[in-house]
Amino acid sequence: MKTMTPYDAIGEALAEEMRRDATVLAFGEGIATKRHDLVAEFGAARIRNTPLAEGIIAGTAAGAAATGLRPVVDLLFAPFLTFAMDELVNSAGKLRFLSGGQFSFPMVALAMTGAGWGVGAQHNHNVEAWFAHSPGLKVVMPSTAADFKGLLKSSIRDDNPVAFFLDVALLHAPGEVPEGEHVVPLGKAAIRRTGSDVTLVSYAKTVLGCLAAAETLAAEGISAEVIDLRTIKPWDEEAVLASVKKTGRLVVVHEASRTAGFGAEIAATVAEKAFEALRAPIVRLAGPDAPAASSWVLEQAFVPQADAIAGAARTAVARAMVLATA
Amino acid sequence: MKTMTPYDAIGEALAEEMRRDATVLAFGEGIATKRHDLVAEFGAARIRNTPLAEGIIAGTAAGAAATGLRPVVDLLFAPFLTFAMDELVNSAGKLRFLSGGQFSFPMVALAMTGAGWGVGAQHNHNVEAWFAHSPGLKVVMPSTAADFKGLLKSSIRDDNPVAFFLDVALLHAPGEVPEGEHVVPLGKAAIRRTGSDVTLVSYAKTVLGCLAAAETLAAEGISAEVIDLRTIKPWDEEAVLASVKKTGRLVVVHEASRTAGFGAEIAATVAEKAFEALRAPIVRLAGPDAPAASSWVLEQAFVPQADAIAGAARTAVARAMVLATA
Amino acid sequence: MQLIRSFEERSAASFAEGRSPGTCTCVGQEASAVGVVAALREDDLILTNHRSAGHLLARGADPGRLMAEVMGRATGYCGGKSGTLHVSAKELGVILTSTIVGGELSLAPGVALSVSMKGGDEIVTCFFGDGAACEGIFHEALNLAAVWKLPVLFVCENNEWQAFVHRRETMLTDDIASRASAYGIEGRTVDGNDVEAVLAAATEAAAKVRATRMPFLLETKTYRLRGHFEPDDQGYVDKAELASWKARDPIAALRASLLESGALTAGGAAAIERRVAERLDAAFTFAADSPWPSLDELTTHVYA
Amino acid sequence: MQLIRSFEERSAASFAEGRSPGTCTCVGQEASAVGVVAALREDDLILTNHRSAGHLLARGADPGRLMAEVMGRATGYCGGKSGTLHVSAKELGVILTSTIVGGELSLAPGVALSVSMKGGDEIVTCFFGDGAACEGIFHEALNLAAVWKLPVLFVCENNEWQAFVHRRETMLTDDIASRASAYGIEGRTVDGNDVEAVLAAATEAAAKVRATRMPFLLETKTYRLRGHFEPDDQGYVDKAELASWKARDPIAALRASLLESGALTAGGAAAIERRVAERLDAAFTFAADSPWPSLDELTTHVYA
Ligand SMILES: Cc1ncc(C[n+]2csc(CCOP(=O)(O)OP(=O)(O)O)c2C)c(N)n1
Ligand SMILES: Cc1ncc(C[n+]2csc(CCOP(=O)(O)OP(=O)(O)O)c2C)c(N)n1
Ligand SMILES: [Mg+2]
Ligand SMILES: [Mg+2]
Repeated sequence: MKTMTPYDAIGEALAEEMRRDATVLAFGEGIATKRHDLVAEFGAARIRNTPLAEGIIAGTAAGAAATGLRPVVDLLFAPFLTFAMDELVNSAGKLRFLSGGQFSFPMVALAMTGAGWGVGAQHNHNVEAWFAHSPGLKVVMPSTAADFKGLLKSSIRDDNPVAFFLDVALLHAPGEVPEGEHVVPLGKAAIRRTGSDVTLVSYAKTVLGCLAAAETLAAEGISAEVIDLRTIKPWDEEAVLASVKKTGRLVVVHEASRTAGFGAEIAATVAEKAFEALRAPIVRLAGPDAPAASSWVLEQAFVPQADAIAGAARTAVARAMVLATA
Repeated sequence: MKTMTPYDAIGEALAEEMRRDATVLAFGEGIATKRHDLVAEFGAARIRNTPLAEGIIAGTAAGAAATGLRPVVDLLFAPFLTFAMDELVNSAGKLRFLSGGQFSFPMVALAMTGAGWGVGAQHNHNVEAWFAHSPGLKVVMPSTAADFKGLLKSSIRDDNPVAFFLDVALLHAPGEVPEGEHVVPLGKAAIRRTGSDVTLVSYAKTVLGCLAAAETLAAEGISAEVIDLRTIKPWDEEAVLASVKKTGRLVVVHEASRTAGFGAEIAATVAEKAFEALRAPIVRLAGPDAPAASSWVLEQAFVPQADAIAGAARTAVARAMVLATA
Repeated sequence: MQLIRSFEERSAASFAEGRSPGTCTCVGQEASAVGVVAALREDDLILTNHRSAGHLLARGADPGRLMAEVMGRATGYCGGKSGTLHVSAKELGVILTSTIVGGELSLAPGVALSVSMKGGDEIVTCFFGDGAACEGIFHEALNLAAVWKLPVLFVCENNEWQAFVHRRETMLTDDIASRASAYGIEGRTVDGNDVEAVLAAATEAAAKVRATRMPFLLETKTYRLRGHFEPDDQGYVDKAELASWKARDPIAALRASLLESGALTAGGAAAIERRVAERLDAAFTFAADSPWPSLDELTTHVYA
Repeated sequence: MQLIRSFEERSAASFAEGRSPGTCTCVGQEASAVGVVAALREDDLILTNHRSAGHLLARGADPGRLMAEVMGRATGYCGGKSGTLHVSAKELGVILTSTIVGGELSLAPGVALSVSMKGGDEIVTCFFGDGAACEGIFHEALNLAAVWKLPVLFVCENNEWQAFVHRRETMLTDDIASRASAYGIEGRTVDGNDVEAVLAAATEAAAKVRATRMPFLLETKTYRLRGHFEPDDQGYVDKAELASWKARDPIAALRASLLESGALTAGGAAAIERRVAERLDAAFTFAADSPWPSLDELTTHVYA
C-alpha cells in the first residue's frame, strides 16, 4: 500500500493506461498545464489543452472513440456538462444503438462535483442521476483513493462511454492505494462494513457519513451494514438486495437532490424486489430540492450528515420492532 | 365542450394568454411559420422564428423572463434540449437562488417526445426525470386535450420556468376541451378512474394504457384506480399516497426508461410514506434501458402496453392475497 | 444524380401511398452530393446528417438496403434501428450520422483526430446545412479543427432553408464560407447546382486539406426543391424563389449540357433512366419484402 | 480603478490569511472595466461573469456588501448564496451574473429583447472573456442579437488567458473583434489598458448601439496580472510576457500621465490611496463581522 490523494491516483491511472495502450489520450481545458508530468512522458499529442468549449471536447472524444482511440476528457465541473449533453447523451449514448451496433464509444468524461469548495450550484451540482437515466452510458462515482484509481482504469478499458464523477471533498484527501496493477471492476459495490440490523447504501462523500453513523450505532448495539455503490450504472443490485434481505431495513444516502435522485432508483428496486424482506419503510436522506449555495455554512448543511443518518437508521430499527410485535 | 386536438389546444392557450397579458411572447424554430394565425393576431414581434440554435433560444427566454417578459419557447423535440441545458438548468433553474431571490424566470419550454413518429432516439427520448431532478424547474406532461390547454395556461402564468413535454402520440388526436376560460392548476393529479384494489399511476400516453387495463381488470372483478399525474414536478404526492393507502397496491407506468425514471421517485416516496399500507411489492412498468428505435415495430414495443399493465396489477392483487393469508 | 433523384422521388411517392415513413429528401441538391463525394478518395471518411441519401448513394450505397433502413427493416444498413434520419454505413466510410442538427459537426474533428494520430493521409468530409451553421457547435468544431490542425473538409450545403425557416431569417450575411476567416482557415463558395463546378472546387479543397492537414470550409449554394420532410406542401415557400431554382435544376442542367456537348445522346439518357428505374424497382421490392427486426432488438447494441 | 485594485489585492491577502474564500481577481484589467462602465448611462443594464468585481465596483457597488458576498455572509448582495462567482446587484443594473463561461452571453440577448419590447432606449452591456468567445454560445448570441436587432454592446475582455490555458492555444487569430463581420455587425479592438482609449471607444460603441439598436462587438486587449483564481502561483505563465504586461499596468500608466499633465499631484494621489484604504478597512470589517445566513436559506428562493 502507498498513500496518495485521489487526484494523484487519477494521474497514476492515466499514466499506466497510456503506457499500456497507445490509443489512450486525454484532453480538456488545462489538463496539459496541470498534468505536465504526463505531457513530459507522453507528448503533447496525447495530453492536450483545448479551447474553452465543452461541447466540442465531448464531441471530439465521441468521434475519436468511434474510430479507434480511447479518449479521456476532463470537463472540469459537473454543471459544465450541460454544454456537452448532446455529445454525451445523443451521440456517445445512442449512436451505437441507432447504427445497429456499427460503432462503440470507449471514452471517459471526468467531472468534479459536490460540496467542499464553496463556489455554489454552477460548480456543485450532483447530476449522476441524469446520466444513469441516459441509455448507453455508464456512471462511476468513487469514494476512496484506491477506487479512484482502479475504477478509472476500468473505465478507460471499458468499451462504453463512462461519466466519471469526482467528489471535490475527497479529491485531495490522501488514502491508501495498493501497489502495482490495481483494477476495480465496474458494477461491483464494496461492503465497507458488515452489519445485520440496517443497510446503509451510499456512494462518494456520504459513504464517510454512513461509516461514521455506523460507528455511533454500533456503540448503541445497532449493527449497520454500509454499502458503497462505487458504480451508479450499472449498479450492484445483487449486493444491495442481499443485504436488505438480511437486515430488513434500508437507508439510502446521497448528496444529490432528493427528487428523482439515484436513491429513488435504489429504493424503488428494493420496494419491488425485496418487499417481503422489508421490516420498515425505506428512508432516503439526500440534499434538498434546491441549488447549492456558496456560503460555507449552507454548503455544508446541504449534505446529509452522520447524525441524520444514524437517526434514520435508529427510527428504521425501532419501527421494525413495532411492526414485528404488532 | 368543444373537440380539438392538443396541438390546437396549445394554439388556443397561447392566443388567450397573449391576449390577456402583453408580456407573453413565443419563439422557436418555425413557430411563426406553423402558427401564422398567431402572427396575424399578435404581430411578428410576439411570435418569432429563430435561428437554429436551441441554446440561445432558451437563454434568450431566460434573460427576457428575468426582465419582465413571459416567453414560451418551442424547442421542438426533447433530445434537442441537450443543447439548451445550461440555459434551462444553470440559468433559469439556479440564478433565482444564487442571486438571493433577485430574479424570477416565468418561462415555458415546449418539447415533443415519445413514440409515434418512427424517427428514433434522437427525436424520441423521455427526459422529464432530468428536469424533475433539476431544482428550480417545474415539469408538466399532459395526457388530454383539455389539460394541454389548461396546464399550458397555468405554466405561462407561473413565475417559474416550466419544462412542458408534449407526447407526440397524443398531439393530433382530438379530445374535448371546455368552452371559455379553462385553467388547470400545476401540481394537481387527476383521478381518471376510481377503484379500490390497485392504484395505477401514470402520465402522458401511458395513461391511456392504464385506462384500457383498468377496463380489462374490471371485467375480472379487479377495481383499479387510475391516477394521471399531469404535473411531474411538483407532483401530487397527496393524491397518490391517499390512493395507495386505500388500495394497498401500486403499479407505476411510464414510457421513459425505467432506470432512474420518474417512476422511481413515485415508488420510493410510497415505500417511505405509505409503507404500512402496502400489501404487495410496488411494480414499475417502463421503457427499457435503451434508446428508442425508429422501426415502427420496435418503437411500439418500447411503450408499456395495457396487457402488461393489467398483468402487473393482477400479480399485485394476487400477491397481496397470499401475504394476507400467510 | 439520376439515381439519387429517382430514389428520393420514389421514396416520397411510397410515403404518399402509406408504404414507407416520411423522409428529408435531397431533391435539388444532387449536384452538391455527387460533386463532393466524387472528389474524395475511397478511404476518406464522410459524416452526414438527416438529409443523407445523396451522400450515401453517391458513395455507392445499395438503394435496397437504404430503403429497407428507411422502412425500419432488419436488412437496412442499421438493422432498421436508425430509420431514415441517421443512416450510417461504416463499410462505405459513411459514419456517425446524427440527426441532431450540428451532431455531424461535433463528431467530425474527433474522427479526424483518429486519422491524424494514426498518421494516415485520409481526410474527413463533414456535410452540414446552413441551419447547422447557426448552432454553436459549428463555431466550436471549426475552431477546434483549426487549432488542432485536423484534416476536415467542412461542406456546408446551403439550401436556403432550415426546416420551415428561411435562411434569411437566421443570419444577416449571405455567405457562410466567409466565416472561415474567423477561425484562421480558408473557405470558398461554389454554385452547388453545377456538378462540374462542385467537383472542381471540392477536388481542390480536398487536395488542400490532404496536403496541409488543415480544415477547409466549402459552401455549396443550392436549394431544397421538395419540402423539408415528407409530406410538405411548401405552402410557406415563396413561389418566385422556388420557380427560379426549379429553372436551375442541377440534373436538367447537366443533361442539357451533356446533350449539347454530345457527351450524352437522347438514347443514352433514356437508357440511364431505364437502368435507374430497374434498379430502384428491385430495391424497393427488396425493402418492402424484408422482415421487421425481431423484438429482441429492443435492447441489443445498447452497451458494447 | 484604485478602489478595484485595492479591493482585489486585499481580497487576495484576506484569502491567503484564511479569512475569505478564493476569488477570480481582475488585477490588471481595471481600465477595461472602468472605461466601459463610465461610457454607459445609469439605466443601461450590465451582465458580467466570474471576474466581476471591477464591473460591480465601477458601477458603484458597495465594497462592504461585495466582500460580504464573497465571504458568504447574509449581508452580501445575494445573501451569501452566490459567493464570489455570480454576484448580481439588480439595484445597480448589474444582473444575471453567471459563472458558467458563456452564461452571460446566453442571457444578454433576452435582456435586450425586454428592453426592445418595452420600447426603451437603454442598451445592454455584456462583459465576457476571450475564453467565452470559444464557446458555441458566443456564436449563437451574436448571431441572434444581429438578426433580431438587439441593442447589446458585447465587450470581450481579452486578457490572453482562459484559466490555465493561453489564448494562443485556443484560436489561430489574434483578434476576436474581427469575428463581428461573420454576423454582419461592427466590431473594434481597443487597448484595454488605456482607460481613456477604452472610454472613448466604448462611448462611441454605446452611442452606435443606442442609435441603431444593433449589437456591437468591442474587444479590450488587456492582461490578467494575478492568477486565474486565488491561490495561483502563475508558475505556468511565461515570465517575459507577464513582465511586459506588468510594465503596462493600467493604473501606473494613468497615474503617470495624470501627474505629468498636472491633473493630479503626488499629494492628491496619496489622498486617493488613503481614502480607498479607509473605505476598504471599513468594508472588510463590515463583511467579516456580518452574520452567516440562517440555515432556512438552504431552501428559500428556489421557487417563486
Ligand atoms: C438540434 C436540432 N434542432 C432542430 C432539429 C429539427 N430539424 C431537423 S432538420 C432541421 C433544419 C436543418 O436545416 P439545415 O441545417 O439547413 O439542413 P437542411 O435540412 O436544410 O438540409 C431542423 C430544424 C434537429 N433535428 N436538431
Ligand atoms: C462552461 C464553463 N467551462 C469552464 C469553466 C471554468 N472556468 C472558469 S473561468 C475559466 C476561464 C475563462 O476564460 P475567459 O472567458 O477568457 O475569462 P477570464 O477568466 O480570462 O476573465 C474557466 C475555464 C466555467 N466556469 N464554465
Ligand atoms: Mg438548409
Ligand atoms: Mg481570458
